[in-house]
Amino acid sequence: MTFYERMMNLDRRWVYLVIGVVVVVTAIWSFAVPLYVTPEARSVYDFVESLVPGEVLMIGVDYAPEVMAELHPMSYAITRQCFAKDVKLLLCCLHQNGPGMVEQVVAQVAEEYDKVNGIDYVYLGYKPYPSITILAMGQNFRIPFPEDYYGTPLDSLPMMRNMTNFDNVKAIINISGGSGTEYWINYANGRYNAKLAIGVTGVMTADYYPFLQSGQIFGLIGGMKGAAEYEYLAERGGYISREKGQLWASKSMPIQTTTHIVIILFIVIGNVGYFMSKRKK
Amino acid sequence: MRRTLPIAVVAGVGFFMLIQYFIPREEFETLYEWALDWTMVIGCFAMALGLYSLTNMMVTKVRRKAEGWGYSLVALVGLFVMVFVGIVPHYQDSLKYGTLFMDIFEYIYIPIQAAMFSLLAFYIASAAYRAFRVRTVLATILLVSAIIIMLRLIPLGPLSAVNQWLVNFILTVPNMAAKRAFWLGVGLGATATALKIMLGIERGYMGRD
Amino acid sequence: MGTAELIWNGVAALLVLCIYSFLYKDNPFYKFAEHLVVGVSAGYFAMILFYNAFLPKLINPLRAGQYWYIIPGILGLLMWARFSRKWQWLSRPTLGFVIGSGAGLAIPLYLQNYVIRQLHATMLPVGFTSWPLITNVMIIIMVFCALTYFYFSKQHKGAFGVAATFGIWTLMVGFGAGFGMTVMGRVALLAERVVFLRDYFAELWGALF
Amino acid sequence: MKNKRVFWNKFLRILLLVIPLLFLGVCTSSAQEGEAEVLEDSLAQPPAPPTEVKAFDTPNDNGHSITVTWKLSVDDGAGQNNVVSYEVLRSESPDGEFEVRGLAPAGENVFEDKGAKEKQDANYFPPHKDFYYKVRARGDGLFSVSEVSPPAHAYGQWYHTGKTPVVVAVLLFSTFCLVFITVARKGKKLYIRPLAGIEAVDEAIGRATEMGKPILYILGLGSADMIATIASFTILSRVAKKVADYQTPILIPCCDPIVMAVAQETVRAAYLEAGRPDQYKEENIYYLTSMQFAYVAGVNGIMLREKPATNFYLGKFYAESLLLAETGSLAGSIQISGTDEIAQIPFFVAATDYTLIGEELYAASAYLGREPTLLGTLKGQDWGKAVVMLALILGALAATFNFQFFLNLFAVQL
Repeated sequence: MTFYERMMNLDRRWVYLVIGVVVVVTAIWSFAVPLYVTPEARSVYDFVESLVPGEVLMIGVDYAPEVMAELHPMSYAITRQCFAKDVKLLLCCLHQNGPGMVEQVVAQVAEEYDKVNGIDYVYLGYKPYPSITILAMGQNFRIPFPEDYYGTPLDSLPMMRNMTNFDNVKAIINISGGSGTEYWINYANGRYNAKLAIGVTGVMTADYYPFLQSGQIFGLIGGMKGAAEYEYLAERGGYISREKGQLWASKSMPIQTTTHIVIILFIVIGNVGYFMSKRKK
Repeated sequence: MRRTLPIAVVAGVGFFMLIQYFIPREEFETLYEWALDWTMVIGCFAMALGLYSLTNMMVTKVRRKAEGWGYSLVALVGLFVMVFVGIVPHYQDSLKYGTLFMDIFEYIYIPIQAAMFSLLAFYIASAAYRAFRVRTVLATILLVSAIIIMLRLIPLGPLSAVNQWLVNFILTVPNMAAKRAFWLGVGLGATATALKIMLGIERGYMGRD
Repeated sequence: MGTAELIWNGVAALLVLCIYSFLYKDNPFYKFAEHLVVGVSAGYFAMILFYNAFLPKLINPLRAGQYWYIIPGILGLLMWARFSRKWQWLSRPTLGFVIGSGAGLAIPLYLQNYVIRQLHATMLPVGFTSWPLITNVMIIIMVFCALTYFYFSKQHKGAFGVAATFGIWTLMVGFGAGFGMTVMGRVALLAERVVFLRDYFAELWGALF
Repeated sequence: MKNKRVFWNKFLRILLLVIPLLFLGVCTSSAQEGEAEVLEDSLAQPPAPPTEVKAFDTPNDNGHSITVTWKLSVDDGAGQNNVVSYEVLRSESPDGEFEVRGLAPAGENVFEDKGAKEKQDANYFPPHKDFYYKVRARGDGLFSVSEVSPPAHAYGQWYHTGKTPVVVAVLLFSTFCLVFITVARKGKKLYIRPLAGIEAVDEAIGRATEMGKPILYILGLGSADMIATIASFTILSRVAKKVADYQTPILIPCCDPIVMAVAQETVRAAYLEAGRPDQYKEENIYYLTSMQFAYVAGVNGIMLREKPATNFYLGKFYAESLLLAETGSLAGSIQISGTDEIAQIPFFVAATDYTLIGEELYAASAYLGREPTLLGTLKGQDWGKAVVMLALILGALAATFNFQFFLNLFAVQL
């Protein structure tokens, strides 16, 4: 067998071995991989970056623990960025299995930045029927959420004093693992014209590009990769740091990048072998 | 009788399921829900057949001391331990977290399932290596499209922007069109198959004698 | 981790390694894990059916006086006629019930979800004045051509052949994209297993020394 | 800590209220009385009530719901603009006690009062019983109630009007199939183009016979009532007949016991038809397990130990598709695959020799059987596609020129 034929008909166990070694090695020596940041993720970051202290950003978090790996990093990075910039946050959750998780994120980050519930952020909690809840919030946050997650009436929270509805928030970022996104697009943006960006899981990403094109959403963070892009920007902006273990999505990205490179290399090797062995004949 | 009765049942039940879809009345809804329940009950009885078929095969191997009969014994032990701890010690509570039944499931089935699933990372690489050759036009198209999508995770400097544009284009235009056409075809094909079954044109699956 | 959990996780870690050994070649460790998981999962599934279907869908309704549940009981018992070669045909009406209900339900559902809705979603405004409109034109042409590829009763020749060829190209671009998009998820699964093994052995090391 | 915060909140609020009041008080002498009244009015007056409240049976349902509509309050989005939401109230008699059934945000003028159909349910909604409705507009703590609606009762319908497009499609498509079946039965020759995956079936079975090795047929992970599995039974019927002719063993490990039973019936009938009932071995068609990856582990073992010459994967497949196909190619088998699960097609295309893509899976039994009636349905399918393609072009034009009526013909309303 010639060298090129051997290249073409490599025993597949070599492929397995290389993949295995690459994954294990990259898992142990985690290193930073420069990442191409998509404009749709950058526009979300840039928008949050443009907010000035005291302005309010709303985050709708609609996902269950199953898709945490992809979406949690987004929630953390955005929350950290906002608190570091003294931007106020209004959060709500429209997924039945999510409320505790959101609380965990916001409480943890608030403690890091010494932010006070009710003054620097408000967590509205969970309500069923996303469509009705979003519609009602467009009228007044107090209709679906007379009290916040901790049972305090909204009217007694200083941050909510001048807040009525979506008109009082600079934008809404919806981080979602399911159909919730559609309601935000159709109702919050479609009906109340709220400025909206979304963060979704990898499999959902392709479905939402048309909304980006039509301008219904101004930004899109797509899956693990989008989360890593956001973390990359936030790290460069000094909002999160690798040393403190605040990068989640970025941690597994090197494994993804190296395995993708290896697979593409194998395809190239196979084709070079195919070409050369054919030419010889 | 042996052939016509079953075919009549297929046609009758099929026709009912077809028309009930358009009748929102409660009576029809209830019948529909019953039909679903009944299929589940039939599945339970059938499970006995399934378990019989599995144990029969394994027991035969063990009894004949066929090659690898020891492994068949492992399967038999696994099966009977599971049924035993599922029924005997905690009647009705076996499915709760923390019982031996669930422990076995969690520490034996789940890890193996996850490991089998993750074998796909290796297989997807070797399948790509073997299949993506520029042998034919179709294979080349498959290869180019897959590589463009995979490149989105690799830093390419300024070319990344071009690649990202291509990725978006592929996902929203040809990929979307391919899915739509695929589903349209599947919809018509599945309907035709269902019609053939209900009209009794295809009946080879229903025995002959 | 307590001792019990350490042991259970040890079993899990060993089984994961048994499965991975299959990548080199078929071997006794894999055979062991394979037969174990077949037995355990069959037992698990049987118990799940027993508790989640047999009791609530048959026994409980009968106990509550809903005697019409005797019908699925009889249908189910007929399945057991399969234990005898002579009476095997008695199970056919039951099989007919299952297949008939599947076929009948498929007709409206497939036509609705795969044909009408996909068709409706593809009826996009077209034009050449803006990029979104141009992409719509492309989508419609691609769907059209991909459908011609699925034509069975016409030779793929001439203009029709050109359209069909373009159609299969579109499908291939879509499949390539599907392949490329999936790699990331599969690699993530493998990374998760590697981390599981790493953490377990670190834990074990800590517990032992 | 929290109490302290609440205290400060209250203190701040009081301060905020008191300061303007003091300011007002100081300025009272110079302020005009009219202004103050307007200010107070908008705080104290309830919004105008909604009007024209109508209740009617919700169409296209099982008879446990009534829909209520109303004309928006004049203060909703205009006038005083102080409507926050509408509350829908229900009673069994026009002057009886009304209870709140639900809420609609301002701007909405319709509400579906829906209840459970089980009598023991606390939220049971009795059909064929008259109910009266009122709607009240809610301002900032103030209400205004509409007139009582005329009575309405809920009942179930015999036909779901929103599904008309589906009915039309079912009738049209069935007609196509029946017409071409009749035409085909009359002996008219119908052309069908060759399909590579189908032509390979004979070759693959022949190869297994030459090598003296078995054939492995996987029906997928679907249950017996899934249409892809049923299509696979119809293909199995043809394949098994050819296999019986060649006297090659066929192995069918199943992951569902009912699928196993149907597969046994199918293969037995095929052997009988081929005139070789003695060759049929029931123990070759067995149940393995219903759990996805355990099933794959088992089948992979079979592939490497029995070394089948040919593997068929036809039916419903999920993530296991590539696990099976790669192991099969490792074992050196010829592989023919087909599924209607689009996410798995790429892997079958990449790792197996021939793939039946989507609709081709459903056409396969007609191709293998070559009976005129079956070929007739293929022709019917093609006519269905022609109609779809025509509708697609017309729909695109309708969408371009905003011809909504045509688009609505294809809208299914559930």
